[in-house]
Amino acid sequence: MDWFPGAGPLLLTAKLAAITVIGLLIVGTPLAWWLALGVQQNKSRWHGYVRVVVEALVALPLVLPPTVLGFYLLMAMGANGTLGQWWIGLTGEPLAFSFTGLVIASMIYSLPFVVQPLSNAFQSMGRDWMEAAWSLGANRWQTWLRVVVPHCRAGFLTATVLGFAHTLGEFGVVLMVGGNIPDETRVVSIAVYDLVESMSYGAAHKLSLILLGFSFLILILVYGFNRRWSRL
Amino acid sequence: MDWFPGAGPLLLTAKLAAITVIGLLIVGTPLAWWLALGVQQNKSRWHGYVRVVVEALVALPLVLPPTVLGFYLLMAMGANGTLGQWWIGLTGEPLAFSFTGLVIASMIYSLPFVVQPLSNAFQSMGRDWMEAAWSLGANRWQTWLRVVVPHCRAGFLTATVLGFAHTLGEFGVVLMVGGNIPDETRVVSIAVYDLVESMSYGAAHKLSLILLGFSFLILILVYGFNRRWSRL
Amino acid sequence: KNGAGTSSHKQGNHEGLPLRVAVASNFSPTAHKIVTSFEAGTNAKVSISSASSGKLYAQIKQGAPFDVFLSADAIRPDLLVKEGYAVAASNRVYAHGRLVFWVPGVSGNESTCRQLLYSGQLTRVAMANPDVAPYGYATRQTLTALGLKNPVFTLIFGENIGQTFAFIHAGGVAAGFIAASQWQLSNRSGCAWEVGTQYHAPIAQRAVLLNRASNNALARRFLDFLHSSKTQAKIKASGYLLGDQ
Amino acid sequence: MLVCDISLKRDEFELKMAFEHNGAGVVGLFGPSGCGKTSFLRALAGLEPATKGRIVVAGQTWQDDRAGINLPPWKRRLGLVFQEHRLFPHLNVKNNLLFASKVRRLSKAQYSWPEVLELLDLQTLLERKPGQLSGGESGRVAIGRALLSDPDILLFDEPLSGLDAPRRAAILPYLERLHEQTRIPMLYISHQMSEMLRLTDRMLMLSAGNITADGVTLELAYQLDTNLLSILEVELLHWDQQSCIASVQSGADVLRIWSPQRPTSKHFRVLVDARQVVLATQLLEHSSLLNQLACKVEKVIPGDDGLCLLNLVGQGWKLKSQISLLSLQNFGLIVGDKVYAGVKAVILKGN
Amino acid sequence: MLVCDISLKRDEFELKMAFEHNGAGVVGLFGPSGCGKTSFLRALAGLEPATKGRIVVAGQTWQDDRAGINLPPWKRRLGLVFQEHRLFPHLNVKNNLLFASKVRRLSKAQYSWPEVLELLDLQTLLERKPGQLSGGESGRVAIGRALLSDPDILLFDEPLSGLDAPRRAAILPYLERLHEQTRIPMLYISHQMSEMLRLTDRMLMLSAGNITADGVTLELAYQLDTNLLSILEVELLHWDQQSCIASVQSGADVLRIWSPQRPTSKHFRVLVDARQVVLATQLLEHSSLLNQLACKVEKVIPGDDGLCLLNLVGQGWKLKSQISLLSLQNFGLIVGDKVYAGVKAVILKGN
Ligand SMILES: Nc1ncnc2c1ncn2[C@@H]1O[C@H](COP(=O)(O)OP(=O)(O)OP(=O)(O)O)[C@@H](O)[C@H]1O
Ligand SMILES: Nc1ncnc2c1ncn2[C@@H]1O[C@H](COP(=O)(O)OP(=O)(O)OP(=O)(O)O)[C@@H](O)[C@H]1O
Ligand SMILES: [Mg+2]
Ligand SMILES: [Mg+2]
Repeated sequence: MDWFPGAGPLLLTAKLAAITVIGLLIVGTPLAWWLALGVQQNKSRWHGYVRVVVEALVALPLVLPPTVLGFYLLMAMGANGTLGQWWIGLTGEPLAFSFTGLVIASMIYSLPFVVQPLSNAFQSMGRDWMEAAWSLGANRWQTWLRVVVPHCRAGFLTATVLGFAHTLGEFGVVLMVGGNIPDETRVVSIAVYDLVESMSYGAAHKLSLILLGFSFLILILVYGFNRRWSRL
Repeated sequence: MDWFPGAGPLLLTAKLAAITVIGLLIVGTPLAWWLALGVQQNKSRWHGYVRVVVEALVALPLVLPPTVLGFYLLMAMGANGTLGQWWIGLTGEPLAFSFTGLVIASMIYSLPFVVQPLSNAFQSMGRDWMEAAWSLGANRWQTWLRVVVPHCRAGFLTATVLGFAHTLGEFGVVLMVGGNIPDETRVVSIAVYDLVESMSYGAAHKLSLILLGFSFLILILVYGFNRRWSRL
Repeated sequence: KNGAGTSSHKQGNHEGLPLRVAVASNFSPTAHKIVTSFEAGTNAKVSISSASSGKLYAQIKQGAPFDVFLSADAIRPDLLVKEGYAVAASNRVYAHGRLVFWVPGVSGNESTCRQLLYSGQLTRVAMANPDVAPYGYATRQTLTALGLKNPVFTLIFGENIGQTFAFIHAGGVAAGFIAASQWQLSNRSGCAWEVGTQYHAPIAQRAVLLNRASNNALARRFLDFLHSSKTQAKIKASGYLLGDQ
Repeated sequence: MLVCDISLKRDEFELKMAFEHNGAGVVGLFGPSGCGKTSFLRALAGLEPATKGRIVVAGQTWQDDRAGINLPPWKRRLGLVFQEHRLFPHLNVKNNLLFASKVRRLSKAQYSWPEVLELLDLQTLLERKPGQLSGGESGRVAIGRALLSDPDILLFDEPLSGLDAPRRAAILPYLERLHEQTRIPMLYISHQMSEMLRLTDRMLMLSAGNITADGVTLELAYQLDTNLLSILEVELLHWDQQSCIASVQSGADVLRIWSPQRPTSKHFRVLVDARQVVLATQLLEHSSLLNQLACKVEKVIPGDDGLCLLNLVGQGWKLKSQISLLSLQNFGLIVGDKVYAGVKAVILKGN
Repeated sequence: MLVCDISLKRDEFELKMAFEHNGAGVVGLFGPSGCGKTSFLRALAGLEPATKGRIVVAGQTWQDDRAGINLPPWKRRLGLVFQEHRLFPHLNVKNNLLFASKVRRLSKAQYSWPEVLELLDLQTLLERKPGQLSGGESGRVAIGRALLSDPDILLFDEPLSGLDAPRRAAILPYLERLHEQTRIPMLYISHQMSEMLRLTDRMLMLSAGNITADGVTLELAYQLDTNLLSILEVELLHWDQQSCIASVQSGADVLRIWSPQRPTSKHFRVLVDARQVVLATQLLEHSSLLNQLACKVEKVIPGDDGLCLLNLVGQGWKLKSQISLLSLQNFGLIVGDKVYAGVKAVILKGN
């Protein structure tokens, strides 16, 4: 915060986005898998319905305005909320206005951007290559690493990019659940927002440009490497 | 606004979301197509670079906080902005604070959610089925309708759902560009936001519930039909 | 380069067109009440657009179709006048905000409530962002005056005073500085300390007539109505101090 | 009518094919794996944008670089059976079959739905999705889809390779008849010489993207199969329906050959397998050999595996015979000796 | 060693297969398109979760419903060549080939990389992606991938169907040798009877999901091919290296048959094609027919196409001969007549 008003928030944002995306990939991948391929084996009608409901639920956080979603999340995570009380019982710390709370909120809000592309990728891959890998002795884990992941590379890439970018840009939820605490929950999106609100347009432009340039660089690198790799 | 505070905004939101998604599909589909399959024919290195840059640009609006993006869009579309002045010259109407302006802003913000899933779907489809369709006499348009669209159904569905839901929930950009004018640019997300801000929590809960229930219904229907169709 | 004036295609008050009032979020519940009685008296239609004062300011400069601007501060109306977007003569304070320190979970009188600030019992206190919101700015002055410039508790910043209240309401924070108007609207549980005006500079909220409505009689009537003693009484009852001191 | 003179360059592969074909007869493409057969069909179909040259089919110019003509694939009226079938996975079998008739807006008269269904035994599969078909079933659907597209030319890429012998035996005559009835040109890829002999009249032998041989299938096959086949040009004298035996003139001799149908033309060719030619130094009486032709040993080609090949010259014809070295030694045969060649009456292919 | 007794139900199809096989010899699966060959291989490989029953391979129980055993596919050590090849599109040919050795952590000694590369002629393809291969090339890679996976059993689903004759001719002996060296069981699907005869010792004939016949390939083929093949069980008396002729005892007669290598066992079978058996009412002298065997006409089966089939009984052997009706009439042959059967010396398959 000393040499430049955006440094603290930028680092915090990068951390939040990275952790959120990693968390989302960890949570979203099995969910997407189940949505795409899990039900085929178990053909009962009932499973089909459950799947449709889950699919709809995943997209649902999107339709609420971020601030409003944040409000409800805050109610859940607050001292009187179920989640909040459970968390306090567990860790002794409150969940609301903590970095962990921020990560959870971001994850809920960005979940569909990760689950949907992955689910599509898994679905369009089908079982053929997995069967081939199994028949060659690759167990689930090896098949996953050596066949599914490279095969669904585009899906993972899209999931990561959308999840990352959306977490960078999101601030409604983050503001509500995080409370704009410097170095703890003040991410760069809130910082830019504050600058705009307080009419510090010059600093706002500067920070926006840095954010854009930085993101553009990352995206170029990611997409460039992807092209490289897919050409190999 | 008479019988229920949310009726006007709800209708407006549905209209905005529908038009935005349709517009996004119209704009995003060729873009996604070009990203996925356009470059293969023209193998020059240069095209590859352009593609990477465009890919990165599409995701870029995401990383700015919606309000900040809205601020810049407002500056562009406003009375003093280039786009705004050009628009006034063209139509005599201002672009900012109009429904059209809202649609444009929403489209820019939700573009990646439509382009990315489509691009992935096109890419994983490849050219094989198109070649088969061509060899059977289907021209580009027929191939598109009879092969590409059904084949990339999951991609289109995801694009539509993410685009629609995100437009429903987005309010930062919309508030900034639209100006929260009742019956013109006050969409439901802003209405809920207002209610929360002005401490009308009861009404906010009610409107949120309606929004959620309504969206859930739509999503269930969409996913349900999709399952039906894919089983046929 | 008066954007608002030149580009407006709906200049003046034509029949059937509603009067458009831009209201800072924190005043919007009170504004709704005022508008309702104004409409009843004049048979005119008034539409309220609320957002943060900062947003409204930016929008007005970009030609937003607002006739009257009720800001949460004095800075933005003054700027609008200076930059030529608003009618100078109309720029008047319509209310002064009042701060309340509120601890909903604890019962007690004002002084016990105030003592809680020093007790160390509170780990977090919510307030509006001082860089953005006038109430936040006043809160910071208050904290300084109370010798709490570096308090033991963590300050949780709301984007504006509405969000600050939401923090407390949602159970995220146990205490916070909110607007008296909000406290009036809430169920007033727990204890509260009404921060006196001696702790901070007045939170002057100014209203201006915007250029596009300079010839709009209805807009002028609305401003007159706003400053009328009957309305001012209503504003006071909602938790504000009166306008022109 | 098919005229084509095209070239196609890939990184490590170059295709260069020039030939003409006038409607009559099926053209076979034969060559080792990777020699460019599929690439050629794709180039014809307009699926390889890098293709250069000229293609004219049924009087219509599909591609002509000099005239700046290059029809897109869907304007090239062809029925293509892909090597990997490429059924549309989102459509059931029925809609796969009807795809072309829908997009080309064919009237019912233009295609023979029930006939194709029966031929390919598709009736029970109509409601299935391609993912629920066996390999051979999907191949049959692919053939049906191409046949029902009312094409000006048929391009078949190993269409029968996944099918059992009885099904092959059912489909091949249909393709023969189809060709004879409609006279549309047909390019046929297969690795089975028996299919080539049965179905094609002309064969292009490919190697590394080039035509290495181009000619009558029988003759090429004769050259190919390490010279174990010989061809007799014969003229039909008489065909007896009851015994299914045709008497034919070959040079100065009369042969009797078995033919279940009356040969369609007066002049045709008979293929004789050298392994089935029995040699004798005297006329063998009381044997089931219908034909015994006097001839001279023209050449003896001993192999290193106990067998040898003899080239025989008769009066106006040539024949080969493969016998064991032991028999050769028993006979003491040398070049110029007079022998009798005994041939059982088997007709392989008439033209 | 392979024991299997499984069933698999689908909507319109039910597979029921029970058989045992003890290491020696390749088992062929033969049957019409859609009869369940691929489904059976998939069931063995554990790729059909609905499979019920018991599978034991090389002493290891892969599935046993009663014992609650059901190994996942990757624990079943098999080398499967899929009908559609299924090369991994994201890996180049080299990494496709090495896939199994990587995931199974094979040491170099366990697989014969250079040998397989050369056999299948893959050297030039190693850096290619599967999308850049021709049909036959990808088939070769698929075979290579399965061979290099160090399996306990090989499951081949029409592996050679897209390959040209010379390549088939190169690969088949390798598979034969492979089998003989490693003694791992091998299940082989093909629609080409010639491949079956060449490679398999035992054949299961399938129809609609059931085994309709199970036996020695030669004998089944004999029954199958509208009875045009007959088998002689013979005992080796002598093999002459120079003339490549083996003298063998069949019943009371001695036959001379051509065999470029010394037969590996004393007792073996000789396959004779009825179309190559010449009949004579007298001993034919001065002919290249190495064998002329006295026998009796046991049965005359006239066809409706000018040909007829005769069952002949010799002293301890049986043979069939196909001749034209004309020859039959010329001879005036009836059941019980004494004839001489002339056979050129061709050995098709020894065991
Ligand atoms: N996924 C599936 N769902 C439903 N039915 C299937 C599926 N796969 C195959 N079948 C059916 O099961 C039967 C057996 O198929 P299978 O693939 O085993 O045949 P096959 O003997 O390998 O035939 P081919 O020689 O044509 O490859 C066929 O009737 C086929 O239509
Ligand atoms: N997409 C591609 N990119 C690069 N090279 C290719 C591609 N497709 C095929 N080839 C190469 O072009 C050559 C010709 O391939 P093609 O498919 O025409 O062979 P083919 O004669 O059909 O062989 P097969 O009998 O095995 O199907 C081969 O060397 C092949 O490796
Ligand atoms: Mg090919
Ligand atoms: Mg099969």
